[in-house]
Amino acid sequence: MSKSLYVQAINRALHEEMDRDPDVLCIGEDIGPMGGLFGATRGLHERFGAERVIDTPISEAGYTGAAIGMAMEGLRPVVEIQFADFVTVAFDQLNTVAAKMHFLLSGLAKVPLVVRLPYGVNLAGEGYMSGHGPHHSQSPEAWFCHMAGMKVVMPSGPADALGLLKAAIRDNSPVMFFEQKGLYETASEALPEGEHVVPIGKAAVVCEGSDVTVIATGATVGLARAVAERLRAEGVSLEVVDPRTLVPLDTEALVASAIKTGRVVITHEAPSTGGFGGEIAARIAEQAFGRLHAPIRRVCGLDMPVPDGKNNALPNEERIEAAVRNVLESG
Amino acid sequence: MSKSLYVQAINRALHEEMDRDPDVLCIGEDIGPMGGLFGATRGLHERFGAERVIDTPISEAGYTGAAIGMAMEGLRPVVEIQFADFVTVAFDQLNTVAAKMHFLLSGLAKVPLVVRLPYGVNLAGEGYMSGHGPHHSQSPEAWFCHMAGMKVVMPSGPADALGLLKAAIRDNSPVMFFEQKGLYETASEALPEGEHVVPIGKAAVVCEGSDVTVIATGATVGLARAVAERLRAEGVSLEVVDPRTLVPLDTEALVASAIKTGRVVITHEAPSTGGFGGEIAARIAEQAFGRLHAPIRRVCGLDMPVPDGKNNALPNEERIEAAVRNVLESG
Amino acid sequence: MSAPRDLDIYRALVGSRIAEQAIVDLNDKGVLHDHHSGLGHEAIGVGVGFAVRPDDAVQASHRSGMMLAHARGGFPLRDAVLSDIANAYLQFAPIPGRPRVIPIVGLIGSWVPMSVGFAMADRLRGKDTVTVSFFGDGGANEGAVHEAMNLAGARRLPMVFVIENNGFGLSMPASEAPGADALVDRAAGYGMPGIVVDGNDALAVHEAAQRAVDHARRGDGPIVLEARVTRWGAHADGVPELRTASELAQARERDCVRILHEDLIRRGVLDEVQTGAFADECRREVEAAVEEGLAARIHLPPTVLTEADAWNLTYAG
Amino acid sequence: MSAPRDLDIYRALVGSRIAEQAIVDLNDKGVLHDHHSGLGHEAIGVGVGFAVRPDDAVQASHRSGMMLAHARGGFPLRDAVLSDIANAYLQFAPIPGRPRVIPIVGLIGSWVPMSVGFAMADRLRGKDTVTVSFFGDGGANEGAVHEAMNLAGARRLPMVFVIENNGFGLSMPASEAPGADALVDRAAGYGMPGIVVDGNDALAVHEAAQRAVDHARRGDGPIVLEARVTRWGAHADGVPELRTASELAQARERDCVRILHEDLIRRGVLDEVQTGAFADECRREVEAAVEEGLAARIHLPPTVLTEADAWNLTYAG
Ligand SMILES: Cc1ncc(C[n+]2csc(CCOP(=O)(O)OP(=O)(O)O)c2C)c(N)n1
Ligand SMILES: Cc1ncc(C[n+]2csc(CCOP(=O)(O)OP(=O)(O)O)c2C)c(N)n1
Ligand SMILES: [Mg+2]
Ligand SMILES: [Mg+2]
Repeated sequence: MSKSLYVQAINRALHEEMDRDPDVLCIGEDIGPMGGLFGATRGLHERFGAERVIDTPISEAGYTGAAIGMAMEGLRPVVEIQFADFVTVAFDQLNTVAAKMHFLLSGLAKVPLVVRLPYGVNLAGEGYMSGHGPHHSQSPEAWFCHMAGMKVVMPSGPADALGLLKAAIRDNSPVMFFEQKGLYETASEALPEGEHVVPIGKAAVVCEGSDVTVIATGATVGLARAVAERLRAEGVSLEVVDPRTLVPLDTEALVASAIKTGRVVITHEAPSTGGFGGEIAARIAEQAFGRLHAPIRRVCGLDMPVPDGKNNALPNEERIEAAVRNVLESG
Repeated sequence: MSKSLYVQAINRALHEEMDRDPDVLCIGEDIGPMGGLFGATRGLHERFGAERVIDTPISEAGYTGAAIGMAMEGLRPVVEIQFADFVTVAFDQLNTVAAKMHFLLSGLAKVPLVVRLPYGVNLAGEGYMSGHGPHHSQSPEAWFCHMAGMKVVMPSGPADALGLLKAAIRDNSPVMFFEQKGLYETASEALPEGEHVVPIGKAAVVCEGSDVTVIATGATVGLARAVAERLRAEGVSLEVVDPRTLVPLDTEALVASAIKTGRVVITHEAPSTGGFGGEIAARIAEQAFGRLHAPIRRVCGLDMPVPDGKNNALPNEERIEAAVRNVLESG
Repeated sequence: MSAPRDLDIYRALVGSRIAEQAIVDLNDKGVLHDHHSGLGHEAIGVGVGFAVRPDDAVQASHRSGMMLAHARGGFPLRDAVLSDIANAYLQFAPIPGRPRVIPIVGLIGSWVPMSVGFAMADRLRGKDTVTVSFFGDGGANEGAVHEAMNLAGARRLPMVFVIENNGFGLSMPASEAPGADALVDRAAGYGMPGIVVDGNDALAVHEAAQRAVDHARRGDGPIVLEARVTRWGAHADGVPELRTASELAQARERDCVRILHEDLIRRGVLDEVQTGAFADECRREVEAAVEEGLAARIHLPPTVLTEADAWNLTYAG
Repeated sequence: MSAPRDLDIYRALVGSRIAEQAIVDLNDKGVLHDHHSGLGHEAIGVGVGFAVRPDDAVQASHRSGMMLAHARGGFPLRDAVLSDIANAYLQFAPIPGRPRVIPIVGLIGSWVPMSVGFAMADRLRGKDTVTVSFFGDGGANEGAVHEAMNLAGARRLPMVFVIENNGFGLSMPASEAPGADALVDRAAGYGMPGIVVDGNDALAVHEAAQRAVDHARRGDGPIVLEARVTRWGAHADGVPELRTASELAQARERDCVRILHEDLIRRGVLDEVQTGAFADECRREVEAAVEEGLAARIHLPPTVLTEADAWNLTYAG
């Protein structure tokens, strides 16, 4: 079976869902004839036309709000925010309207909306996305994990991207769908041939292990896997767990792994303070109280805007490995 | 000494700072002749005139952005967002411009901006702020704790409100200043007579104790204090600690108290998932590893929009007391 | 305009006034809270309400919701009053069997983009409906409103943007807020035509609204309708009024009910007997509704919500 | 307009073109990345740059930053080129001793409210300066721009909003984005006058910009200047171009450098010898700067940042 890139998996999910259900549509900037700045919507405009693949003026609040209205009318709009960083412009529409409408109207309205958010940088590349700078590199998922009414999904590879996007489109609640844009052209994987839907709310054990649990999201899953492979040679066994969905979080699976290994490292690209790693750590520390042999360590972005250049401001294999060694040494 | 209300303390801080420094100004909706919807800017317009107490059209992004520009020019604007809920409209200006400008320009620009945010509901009242509903009751501080470049301050009483607002105005970085609006007319305290500046970044031990540490912010400090008083009769000694500043967080003081008592309850008004209580819990669990006798419990808002009516969706004394008893029982 | 139709409009206007006054009185007495009085605004909601079809999608403002709902036939006076006593949101809720309503939210301006989505959905489904969105002079300052109008203009959607210009955004006089004298001047910047109308003249509002709705339904794209009124009282219950007594008296000089009444009397469409009968009828209906509403008023009991309740209330699955 | 001034403008225009082309070439070769080519836009930055004073506050766009900085005398060609090779942000940084610059950010439109704050600060301090803010036709769709212009209109601030209308917001044709034919039509909605100018005609831009700046400085409030050009190439390095070769050729038909050159020759202000000399001079300056820049180009070395470093870089204390 031939392999697909992460961006191709996204593209396939959109094609399949638009084929399956005439209510599914795409809306965003440059997603039509251009096929999206990253190519995720390539071919959709030709196939489904300008009324279902809607290019809009640069006005993130306006078209996100319009998509919310369409969703309330029973359509299933998939919004592309060109860079996740720009979601700040639409923030009010998401918190004030999308997240609360079901509650506000006691269930008289549903908002089956998906917001696709290309986030982060190429963690494996030479330097980060040099020149893209602090306004085109952020990982803002934690804000939406603290916005009751929103589901938050974050696939780390092509197959999950395909299956989770399909699940998100079919979901009746708004879903913030975070696509790690450094993976678009670098992560590849053979995709299941038939219908492939990955349920929202289920973590995946990426590789099993017994000594340390590494909880990773997005591109940090690849880093963790690389560290796991390297340490296997030393006889250290890492279990890498990818929550895949942050809201609702599969706390049970994370706690089970933590209890099994007794040692936990959490890694994500977003800055540490207030990042979702804190929530995960708090839940594990509470629910696995007395069962851990070492303090939980977090390997996250430094608390600063994402700088250009090659540096340690974002997680890398070295930092993850150091944290793993640290939890192995203590206790 | 006569007592001052929380809102009067805010008002005094603004008067004193505008008197002291001609660069300090206020900008927002209805803050001029009306004196602010909650009265925090009363008298300023009469005293300092319309050029320094600026009433603006309803456009939170526009005037917050303008305030950022003024701050970059060396003025010290104090923005009032009428309800903290409305900050979503200005979210982009805060994340994209205010928080990053110092970094972007390698220190060539400073943004000495204060954003005043009346948040939350009257936790002690009959019902919540009935009728104000889910768009006028939120506690959105956690988003800004995850926005590197922002300081986040949250006074729980009049004296701290006075002293911290003065410190915030003198700070050279942008400060999100969260005022618990349920306290405006209910919390009163004698204020120090002379100059009273409370340093940003220092927690306060509200009452000392030895059995359980309750970490509380804003209006939950009052709830925790009431629980502490009630339990004292039973011989249970609570230490109530108010971080006062969330960024930068006085982690040291919180960890010290946690180690002293060995038991921790964290309470805030914002929803639990992704709230700043998770960050605090994660830090304490890490730094006081092996020193706690019970899992850390959080007493927070439920993960939902703030409902009207009298219910347990937000923290109350009963829920805090139950958590305290729970941590006393375990371990 | 036909006399029977004018009489219907008058009846709805009188009913709206009496219902509105009843709600204001309950707020003044402290029985209810936080009402944004629509006294003086009635002709806008009523005039527009009579110009749309039940399947058109209409988004009312925080001030004109009850009038619009009543004029469209969705809310008899009883329901209008009950909706304000028990569940204010009902005016803005899409309730099966009632004329089509687009909800609003507690943030001024933030509700407008939603309406653009309704218009887009209707077009996608090949409907010949029109979408109407109400907001105030204050709301027009918000970026979300700009983006919504711009999007409607770019896609030439069948929409009517109704700007209720009552001269104030809370304490901010409209004259100090937007740089322009007339909000309708915004329309040209989005490639739309615009109409300004005296919002105290119900028949003029209705006629202008009908023109606007027809324009949109015909496929000629979106259009702005700016209706000028004055705010009769404070911004909302509990918010102080800064105007002097004489300014307030001046603000109330032009009264949409009196204007239409005089007109209909002059034209012989209405007489004083009928006038009295209408008023009595409405007053009785409203009084009964108030009584019913207060008796049945749901004092939410202390409630224990579980995490599962929170999830189910917040998520649609 | 005086001949010496016209010649200065021409020289700045030629210099900008040559510098711009050098940067584009380096991007084409993959030596540099992500440049938003300003080829075809030069007359706007140069025309406006010559109309402002050093103490006026000017906010350039992502496309016209280098031209403006050069025309204002802040950046000799060497610095202009170096700023693009080493630290693109320098064009937008307030550097002591150079004409006053308002920075921009990576989000289109989000930078505009900042400029309103500069104008407010200057007025508060009693300065007679003017604040100029640049953005594109695409940026004009953003709510933040609306709120900024509205605020400037409401407070009658001494501001010039320069809309660089190059017909595209990335892949979105301006004709499909805003409903209106002319962006300048927005001005009336904020109570401002507006001027449209051929952005390929440097002297016309300069003359219009001078009128706009004078208007603002005189205390007559804000004003819009819409300059129409075409985008010569793809949106930015690395972004595909969707136009056909013949559409592209058409887009390049009107060339601001050629237009001014022909005009000055016709008027006898310039001859071919001088033309060649200018070009040679600029080319040499640019080539030397490229060489210098590439040699000195800072490859950020692997860096270990501590939490304290992060704090100090991010917070001003
Ligand atoms: C985003 C936002 N900002 C501010 C407010 C507070 N507020 C409520 S109504 C109002 C005035 C609205 O004025 P306008 O749109 O003219 O409507 P009117 O009340 O005059 O009918 C304000 C400022 C709000 N609800 N939302
Ligand atoms: C808020 C935001 N949305 C989208 C983008 C992506 N983007 C960068 S430039 C651009 C086009 C801008 O068009 P315009 O304002 O006309 O300027 P031009 O590039 O044509 O000079 C877009 C969509 C962005 N940087 N910021
Ligand atoms: Mg108004
Ligand atoms: Mg453009």
